[in-house]
Amino acid sequence: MSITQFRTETRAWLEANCPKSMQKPVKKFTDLYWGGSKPYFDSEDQKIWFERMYERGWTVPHWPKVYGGGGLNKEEAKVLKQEMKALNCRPPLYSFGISMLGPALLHFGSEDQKLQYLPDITAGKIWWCQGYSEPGAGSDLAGLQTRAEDKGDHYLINGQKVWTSYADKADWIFCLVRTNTEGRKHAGISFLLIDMHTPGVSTRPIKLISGASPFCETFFDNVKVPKTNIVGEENGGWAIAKYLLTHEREMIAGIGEPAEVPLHQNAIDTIGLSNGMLADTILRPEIARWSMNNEIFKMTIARMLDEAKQGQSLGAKSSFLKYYGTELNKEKLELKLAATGQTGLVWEGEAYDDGHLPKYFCRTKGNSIEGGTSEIQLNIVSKHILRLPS
Amino acid sequence: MSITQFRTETRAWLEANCPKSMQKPVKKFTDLYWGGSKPYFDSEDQKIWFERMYERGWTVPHWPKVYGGGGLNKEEAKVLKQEMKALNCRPPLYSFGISMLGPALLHFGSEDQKLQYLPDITAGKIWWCQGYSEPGAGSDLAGLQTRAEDKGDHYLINGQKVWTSYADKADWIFCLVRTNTEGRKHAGISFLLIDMHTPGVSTRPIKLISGASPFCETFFDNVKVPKTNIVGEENGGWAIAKYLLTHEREMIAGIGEPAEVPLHQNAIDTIGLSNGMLADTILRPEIARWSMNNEIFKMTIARMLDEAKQGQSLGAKSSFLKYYGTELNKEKLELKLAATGQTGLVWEGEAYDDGHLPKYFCRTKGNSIEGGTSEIQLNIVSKHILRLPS
Amino acid sequence: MALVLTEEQQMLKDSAKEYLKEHAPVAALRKLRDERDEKGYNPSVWKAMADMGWASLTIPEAYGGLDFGYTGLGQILEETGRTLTASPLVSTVLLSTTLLNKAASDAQKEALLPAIAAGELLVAFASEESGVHRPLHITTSYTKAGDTYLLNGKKQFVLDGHVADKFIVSAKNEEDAISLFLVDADATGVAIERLTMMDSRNAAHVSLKNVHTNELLGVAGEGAALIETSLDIARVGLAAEMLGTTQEAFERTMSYIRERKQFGVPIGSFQALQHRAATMYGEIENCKSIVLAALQAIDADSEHLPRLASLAKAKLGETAQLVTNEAVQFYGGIGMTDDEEIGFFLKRARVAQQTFGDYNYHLDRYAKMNGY
Amino acid sequence: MALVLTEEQQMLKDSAKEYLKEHAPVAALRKLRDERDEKGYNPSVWKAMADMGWASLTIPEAYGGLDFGYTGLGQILEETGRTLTASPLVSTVLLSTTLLNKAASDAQKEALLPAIAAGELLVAFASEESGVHRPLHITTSYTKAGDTYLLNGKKQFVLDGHVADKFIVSAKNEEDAISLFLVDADATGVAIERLTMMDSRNAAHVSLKNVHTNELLGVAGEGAALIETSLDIARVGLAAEMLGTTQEAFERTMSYIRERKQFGVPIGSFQALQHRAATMYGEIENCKSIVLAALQAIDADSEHLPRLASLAKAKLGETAQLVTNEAVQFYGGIGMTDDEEIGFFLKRARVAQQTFGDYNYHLDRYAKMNGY
Repeated sequence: MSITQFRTETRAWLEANCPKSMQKPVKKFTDLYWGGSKPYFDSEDQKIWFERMYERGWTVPHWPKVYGGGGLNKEEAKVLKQEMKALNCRPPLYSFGISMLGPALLHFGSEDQKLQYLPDITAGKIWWCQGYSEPGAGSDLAGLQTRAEDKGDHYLINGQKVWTSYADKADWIFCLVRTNTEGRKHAGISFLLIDMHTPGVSTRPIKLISGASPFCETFFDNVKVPKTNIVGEENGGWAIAKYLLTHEREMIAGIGEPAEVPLHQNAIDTIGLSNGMLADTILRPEIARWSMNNEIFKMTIARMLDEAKQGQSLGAKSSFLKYYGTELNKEKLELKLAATGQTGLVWEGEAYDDGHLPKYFCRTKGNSIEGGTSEIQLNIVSKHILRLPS
Repeated sequence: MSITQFRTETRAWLEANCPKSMQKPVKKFTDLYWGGSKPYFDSEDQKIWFERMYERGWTVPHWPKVYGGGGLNKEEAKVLKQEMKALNCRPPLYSFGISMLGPALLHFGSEDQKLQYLPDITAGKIWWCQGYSEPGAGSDLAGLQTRAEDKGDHYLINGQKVWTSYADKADWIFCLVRTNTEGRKHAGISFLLIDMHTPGVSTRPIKLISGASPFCETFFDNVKVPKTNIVGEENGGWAIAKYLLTHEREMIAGIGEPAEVPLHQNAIDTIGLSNGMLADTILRPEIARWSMNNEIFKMTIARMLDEAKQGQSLGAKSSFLKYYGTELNKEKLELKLAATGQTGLVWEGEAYDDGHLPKYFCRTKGNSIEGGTSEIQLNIVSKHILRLPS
Repeated sequence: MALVLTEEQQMLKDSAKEYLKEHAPVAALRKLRDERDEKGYNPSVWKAMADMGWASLTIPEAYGGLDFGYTGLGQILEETGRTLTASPLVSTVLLSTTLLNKAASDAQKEALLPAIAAGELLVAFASEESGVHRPLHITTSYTKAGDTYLLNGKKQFVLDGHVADKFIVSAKNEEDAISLFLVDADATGVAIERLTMMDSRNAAHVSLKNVHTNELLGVAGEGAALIETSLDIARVGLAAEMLGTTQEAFERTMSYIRERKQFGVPIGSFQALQHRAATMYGEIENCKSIVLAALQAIDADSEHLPRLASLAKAKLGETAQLVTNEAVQFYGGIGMTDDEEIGFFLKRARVAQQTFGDYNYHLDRYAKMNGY
Repeated sequence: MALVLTEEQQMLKDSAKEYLKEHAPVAALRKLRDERDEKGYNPSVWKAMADMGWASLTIPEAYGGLDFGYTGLGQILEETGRTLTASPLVSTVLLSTTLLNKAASDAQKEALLPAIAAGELLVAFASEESGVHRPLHITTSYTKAGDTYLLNGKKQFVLDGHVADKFIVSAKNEEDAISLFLVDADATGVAIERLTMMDSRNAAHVSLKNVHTNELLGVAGEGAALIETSLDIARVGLAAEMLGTTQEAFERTMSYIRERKQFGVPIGSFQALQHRAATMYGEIENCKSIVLAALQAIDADSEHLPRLASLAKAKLGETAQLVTNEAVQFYGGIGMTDDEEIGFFLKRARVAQQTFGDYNYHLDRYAKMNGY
């Protein structure tokens, strides 16, 4: 099938099959279907939309069919994405299994592991969470302390993770654990999959300044894990972690609501025009400055991806993308607050969209911390791209 | 005499004695009288003004009369300064002897040294220059290499200084030299006075990006200096250097032409108003932002000096003043260029004030380098005020 | 005047610091928030504050006050800024008492000021009509009906609106002349909607529907100048509070980075953080200067007050934003949690920035005052 | 279109880099400056550049050109930006040739384009009338006098004004309609005043007093749109040159701080400098993106060109200023000396920033284009 034909058919199918209520911007947690062993559908439409897409393998369209994916090539996957965006279709299934673990398994997993885990991810049967950070470690990821002791046929896990997304809802966790306490700290880390239902695993939600609790602390108290649950080599987990961090950075850099209202339109709506110019002459250049930087940054993402296609690896450039994208996002919310005045600071109440704006504002402050702080990204750029001495 | 009476009499005397041509802003080097063994007066008025002020001891009004000063107390000296500013009177004599060496001698010199050097400074007989920096040392002042070898009754000096102001015109230099090569590098430094006419001293002017050459390289090739020319203790020069650096920082923070046209007036003159607001709506908030910071910073200088009077030593705060004052000055010139467009970039020609603006712009770039870079000042603040660990 | 505190002012400040640390720390605000406290402030703490004279500082002795001046009040505000203490200090003392001092008749003063001084009466200023600060752009109207006035309109973001006993309401007549009126909170036609703000402080919308009052405040039609002057004083006072908030956030952050280790060393030893910290230090020094200069200008009845007020409110808005943002970033993940108190400073800063005009508002005003 | 160069474009760029490094390095500009060179550029280098086809890149094959496109010309400009090469590339090739391509009659093209391609004719665009970029705010006038036109006015800051053989002059009639005219530099009534600019490049004031010409360029009265489009192309080309200048200044600075030691370690190891360097790196990456996107938009005849041109000129103006300022600061004292070349980059950046509109001009234009 030609790509033009694919586009036409895809558009027709989406128009016929995506329920109207699934063609609205995602605003809150339950607007997405997250899957898991105790699946929760917010509406019948959400269920229908998931099932129809899953049937075609389009929960993860670019994975091979044998793993439950859609088997689309890059070009087709891009077209599907474009057409979904054009209709404002919500993703039918959202999970860290798709965005994080899947890519790692495809790259580093054994064939057995791929067949065991990937189809359940595409089917949304398992809710995965990520266990990297530890209390007191912060940016020093390689300093992690969670121990995995070799007990012959299994590991015995003891330790604590923090910033595990929705660990209180998750079925499984993919984790970095220390399998060797000697030598260089990077060299003793393994990448391990742990069933959250195993005895000894417990979680506690962390309340954020936004008021939401998307993260947990997760505790491991003598948790037994089969040795086959390791991905890659024992003590070879750092390479996987780095691969996923790069991957995550790129994702975070792309932050931003789909088909979003441009910032200047937002400001025009709130403040109004005067002689064809934003009535607030002081805010106007600030809005324009941000918009210019934002528009150019999107070109940089496109250019770097184009270069990557030509074989120049993205590598440490992803650190710049993560840094700049998150700083832009924080700045955008500052400008939104500036444009709305006190109205944008009301924390509750239906008339105030349940405080979506100030809560999201608070949430964005974490953008430059999670997935490696801005400072860490700048360190990486100066060391690996600019080759400045340490 | 009451302070009010002093003010009245001073004003009357200044009005009667300061030639009209000496009541104009200082724009170029020769607008000031620098003194020295080969004195140069740019005009008869300049000479008259110097002589009349010297006669009263008002070339350095706050020094004791025994050293050729005016013997004014702090309050009187302040009143004189205010009245001179009100009439736009130029300083009758300008020299590093007054601003730098004098304070050091008053604080650290022996009585003999004070009597030997200070009267010549007030009389403008000796042109002094400063020899601190060395090539390759930059911000690492304590790493200086110029050697003063102990030869019994004299030192033998070998080495090189850089950024010596007008060394090609100077009669004497006050210098930091190394009298001890062992132990902590700060502990082997002495403060030495050297006659520039001694055999073995030579200079070479350095041309700056502004086109001017206010600085030189100065070379010492087996220069003999009497041991009595040391100020303070042998190996005790670091304390004097630090004292003078703090002093210098405070001076540099106060940079800015006296009775200057406010920046916004400048912009109004160039760009014009529209509906009572600066016609360039983008530049307007930038001008206002700078002006606000400038106005507030002047209050900070005043407050810190008021606190200092109450016994809280200025200390490391002078680093902040130096940093902020020089950054403000650089920013001001950037804004001036922005307001004048290409006209402000013409480098020569009478119609363009001989390129005063772009040349001064270039010159300001050195403000945050000389007298300790901005980075060094920030280091000092974080270490000595914020007590951040190293 | 020297830019330093007098001994008395310094003593007042020290005693306030001690009291607030003990009786109204950040934890107290958290408690009010988590318990969804009906009043949103602690009346017994407020009574104690009044007993210490904090509500009387700017009230003349004739009306039971201390007549101590705004520089003194500024020190109290600065300390409440450090502890994020929720109290009627800004609404009743800083803003409404100033309006009453300037405009009230002797009888009105007699009736209100002693009660305020005693901490027994809360008065809120109902002025704004949108989320963006435009104090003189109002549509609330008054008409004379016999001996009384009839008020209609909707006021927004009234500080302490839902706990106030009385309101000072700004309204205009058909000729667009603005007057001020005193209105009882329980008067017929007054409806109050409490708001939950990001900083957990009190604010409310107050609507007036055919509300009768016979209490004009000051001369009819001359409200605009009165509002501007009183707001300038309030801007300076709020800037003083923000100075406390900013300093406290900064000092906590410095303590944190001196101790907190990453890669085996304190993160405060990283030069990039040090330079950002040193830059913040400098801006805070500038904040101290302008706040003190502006407070002194109030007490000296200086003609420069409007300019200094805009400088103070703008600079503090800018610096509070910088410092609280950097504080969360320096704390890292822990700074994003509600358990850690630093986030409360970020939230308070944002609301205080918008109250009485933000950076851009005052930058614009400053430029206009300087003729460009 | 992918945001990458084609193989041919990359080859052109590489060869330009090699030639310029050898034959027109920064030292060549210094020499022209110090010798107060009469022409202000090196004619033999220019001839060689033309021989390599650089003057022909945007000229159609029918008129002796290569028709290679602006993305290619941008690569040349970028390389001349690195070496700060003074040449008629911007005035004659980037700006005037564009105007001629768009507006000239076949006869005019026949007469001028092959000569330009051969490096034998310099044409300058006399447009601005003040130091601040306002291309359509002109007072230079034309009136028709029989078969010819009579021009009067004063043009300022004409690039290569004192070495040009011909001028393209913008002028308006009594109805304020703008037209373009070709004028010989030696025509009666033309007076040229050479200027010494901060960057040591060529600019001149050109006054026209009753100058006769019968060479109208394009359709009478339709000059405004023509000027805007051609200027947009010139803005992008100049942005490409500034990209070279900015990159070169940055790379030199990075080399310097990798080597230069203070306190016994390379200053490039100080984290505060590292973070500032990393921030600059990012902005330069953004510069690369917008310059390439805008160059491709010229070649694709895109309707988005005006917006992209403003984005490019603004972003490069901003980044060139940031990077050249930081370069001097990172170099320290040595950066302040005329012996060191880094100051030349600062000076060129400031002039290039103002040429064809600075950051603020294009920010304003960008906002207007987006309807606010």
